[in-house]
Amino acid sequence: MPAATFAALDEAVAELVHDGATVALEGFTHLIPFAAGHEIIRQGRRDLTLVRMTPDLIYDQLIGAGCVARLVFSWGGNPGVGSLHRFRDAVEHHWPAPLAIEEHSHAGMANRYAAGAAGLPFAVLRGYTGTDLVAHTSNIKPVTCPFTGEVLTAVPALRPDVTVIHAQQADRAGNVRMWGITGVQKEAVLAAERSLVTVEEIVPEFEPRPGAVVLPNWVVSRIAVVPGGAYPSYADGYSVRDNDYYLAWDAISRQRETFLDWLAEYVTTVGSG
Amino acid sequence: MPAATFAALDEAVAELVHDGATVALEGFTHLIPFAAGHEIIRQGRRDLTLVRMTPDLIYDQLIGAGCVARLVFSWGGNPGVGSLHRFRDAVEHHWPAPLAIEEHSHAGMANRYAAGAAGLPFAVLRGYTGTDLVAHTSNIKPVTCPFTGEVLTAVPALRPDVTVIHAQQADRAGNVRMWGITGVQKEAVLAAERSLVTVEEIVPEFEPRPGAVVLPNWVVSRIAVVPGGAYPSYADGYSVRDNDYYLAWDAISRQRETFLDWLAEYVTTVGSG
Amino acid sequence: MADWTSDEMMTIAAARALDDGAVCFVGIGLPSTAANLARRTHAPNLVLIYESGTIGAKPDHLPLSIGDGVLAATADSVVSVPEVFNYWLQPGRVDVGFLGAAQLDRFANINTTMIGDDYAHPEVRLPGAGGAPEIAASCREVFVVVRQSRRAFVDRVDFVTSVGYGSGPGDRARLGLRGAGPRMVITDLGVLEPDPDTCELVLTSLHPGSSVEQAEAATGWPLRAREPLPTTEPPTDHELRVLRELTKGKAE
Amino acid sequence: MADWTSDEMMTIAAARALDDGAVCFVGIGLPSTAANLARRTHAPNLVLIYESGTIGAKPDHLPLSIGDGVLAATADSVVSVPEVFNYWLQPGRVDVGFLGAAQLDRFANINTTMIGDDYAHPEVRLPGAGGAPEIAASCREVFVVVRQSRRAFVDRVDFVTSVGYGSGPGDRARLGLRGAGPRMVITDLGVLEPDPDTCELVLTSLHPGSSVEQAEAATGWPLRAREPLPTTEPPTDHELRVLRELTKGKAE
Repeated sequence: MPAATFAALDEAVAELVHDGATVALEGFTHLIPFAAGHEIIRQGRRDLTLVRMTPDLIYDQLIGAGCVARLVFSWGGNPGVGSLHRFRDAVEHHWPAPLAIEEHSHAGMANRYAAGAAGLPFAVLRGYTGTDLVAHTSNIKPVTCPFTGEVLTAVPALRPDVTVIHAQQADRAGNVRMWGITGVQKEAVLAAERSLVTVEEIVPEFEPRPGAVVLPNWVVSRIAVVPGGAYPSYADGYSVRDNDYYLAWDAISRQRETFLDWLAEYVTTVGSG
Repeated sequence: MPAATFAALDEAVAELVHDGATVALEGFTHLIPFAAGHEIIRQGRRDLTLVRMTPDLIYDQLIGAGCVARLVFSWGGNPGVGSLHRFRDAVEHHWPAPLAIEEHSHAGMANRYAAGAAGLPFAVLRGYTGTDLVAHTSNIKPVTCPFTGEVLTAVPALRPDVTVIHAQQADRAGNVRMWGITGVQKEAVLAAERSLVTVEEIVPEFEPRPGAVVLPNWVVSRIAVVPGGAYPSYADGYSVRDNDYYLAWDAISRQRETFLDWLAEYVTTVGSG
Repeated sequence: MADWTSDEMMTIAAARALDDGAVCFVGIGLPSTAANLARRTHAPNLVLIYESGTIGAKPDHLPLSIGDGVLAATADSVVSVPEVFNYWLQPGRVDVGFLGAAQLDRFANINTTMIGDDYAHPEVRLPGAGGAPEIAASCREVFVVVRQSRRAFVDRVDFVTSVGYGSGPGDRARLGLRGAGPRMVITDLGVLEPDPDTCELVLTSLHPGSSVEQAEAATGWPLRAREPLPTTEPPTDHELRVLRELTKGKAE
Repeated sequence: MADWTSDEMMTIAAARALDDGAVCFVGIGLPSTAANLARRTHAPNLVLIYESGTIGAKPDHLPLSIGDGVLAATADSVVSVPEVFNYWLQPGRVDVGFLGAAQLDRFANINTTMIGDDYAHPEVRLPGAGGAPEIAASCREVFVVVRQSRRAFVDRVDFVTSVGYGSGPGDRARLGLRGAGPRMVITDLGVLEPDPDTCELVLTSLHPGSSVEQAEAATGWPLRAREPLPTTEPPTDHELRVLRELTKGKAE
């Protein structure tokens, strides 16, 4: 297997993220790859299918910036704060473009990634039963246990063209390490055709660390060193979550004008560093 | 949920392991609960269905001692050495009693435990296809993906009456911690009705430790402190594998007489200490 | 009345519903506040599981999100998100699922998806399901904490995100849902519980300072009340002090 | 001949088959010895995965079992057994599966289950499947290392534990097996490879000191040999020295 190579963020995004692609930027509150998301906005990508359990501010920004045609998700709020206004504006008023949505439960999304990582076409769970979620997508179906006859729920594997995550560290060989809440990132990387990992830093070797998850270099495509690349999310051991940013986002994103001002000031006119 | 309680090994085995029960003693080369297995022999349990990926010496001993009516397994050898002679004698010559077997692949067994841990009646995998394993059990069946029509393999969940494992540490509250190769033990405990964990020691609190798996006290039934309880297997951080014992077992177990002598000298007449 | 708010009463009543030693799958917001209050008052051995994969989290301050660092740092175990749903929630080993709601109906079905009659053109787009459908399905019992209002308490939810009692008795069994469903809905006015025969939510306790008329006015179906209707014990000084320490500088 | 044994030649030939940088799922015994030899000679970046869940293990001595402590201590990552099979082996991301065999047939099917015609009454009960069926199914290609003898090399295995080419061309595709199957069988006498048209194992290299007649006598089907038949390069001093260091005090 070819091993991961290092690249600048803008080069890696240009290489891996194409118009119309299915892209998953994962990170469950912790380690959200904001810098990579902003680079996707800067490069003007369009018609993306974005996949993510919790769209969070990062997808609110990508949606508002007009990059997204379709969203596959399970919880689209501003955690602890309220609505994602750009997401709502797109769903409710089709601004800046109509947004097709496919929504699931967390359990369903997690299992869809896990099936992708496991090379299976579908996953089985006890889920969705009796909910109205089932009526709005063909991606939730019944499946019968061949031993007991019990009917359970099946969801198809997720296989993103590219998964993007942020991790704390890479070593020089391109192995990647993260710790703390690591969510569904291992599955999202293993399920994808290709992957981009932004990291806080390159270390000579990984010191022993409790709770660490290592992705060997042969399952990662590109690594870009982007210190603070998860901001305003956080990287345990490097930074803390900027809860004030999440609170402030409510006002910034509520109106299209203030959002566009923010976009111009903090994303579009900024270099990729 | 009731939290784990501490007990002496003989009391815990007497309470949890009954004649005719389905029992899984797990531990993948590392952390094999030999002391608990020997206690089951001493208590004269009969007609057990034993479940284990790699029967190893521990099940060779239980089989030779006449505790076992049925074995569910995936690899029954002496690792790096050769045959399990007591297992072979039971299968080939029905000594000391006929042994019914149900055999799987490692992938199948691991998925069966995982399904049990997940509360699902079955697991899906790419496995067994084209092999003669399929013809010898009704516990391998096809299942069709409801999205792609692809046919995959289903195996039913394992749900042992009791799972027994050995771990390095418990804290005073009865949380259990193991590290190193932890195999399928988490799944085996979570899949079982009840569980017994033997541990090297009780510690006031868990110091940070890379690669550790913690089982909270509310998923464990009983804990018995048995230093060296994995011997001749090992407990990383406490002991090393006694490879000479595994080599010597080949000669001890080859003849019924030498096995019975060993049993009398090293198991039956020994207290559970 | 005493110097506490109806929101404080709600959170304290919700906290009291949690038994010491119970294992609780906690949604963020009101449920998390109540669960953390319980752990600091009468239920020090309450086990908190957050869907970020933190099992046995013991935060020393209220997390703003379910993925705050303090949850991982204080947890007995941090597992992946697939694992927390598959091995820990799904098998039914969690005692209590603790949820919020945007809309709730007389059969305790929960809507957190959208308001309106057309899914494709919602009047209000809500965040969506998150972990709630499977929490509501799989936990041994479910508590819901939600402010009571005519907007939130409707005869029939616009969208069933998480199933309570469906259309009434027998529906959970027919659907194969293994948990008992919502046993208690704690609001800023009182407590509602399902009628054992009809599964309809009935007012079973009124917080001090609230009236049945207030509760009726804040409910979109003809609300029945248990008779005699007990009054919730007011917050103790200790409960209030701990709650206020916990929420210092927090929205809720 | 030179001072090396046919077993040493076998292990060295097997090691040479592994490309540097390949990801290799390693069975215990002969395959593990060969894979570790490769990592210490021409393939320092060979990635070794053992079914105990150790990914990227770099043992400084030969493990006796697949669960030896040295594998976990030197691995890039230690994962659970379900994970190593589901996330790492099953999706087809492993380049080479490296297996042993008790019986092997002309279509490279592998038997590690039992010898005899009646499963219920085996003449010899072997250990069983272990990880082999899915290793043989899912790796991009499979190498088998096994001593050649009339007992081991049979026309048709008594029990198909792991599928090679089934009954011949097209069988793997019909079964939905995604890896290419056994590309090379390395023995103490030479190397066999499947004929691209018939899938039958054909002698494609003879180790120095062995003869075609010997190979034929040790094979339970009419063995065909490639013409002209190359001779395996003999072990270099370096290969021999490293192998002997590695196996010092070990059975194989």
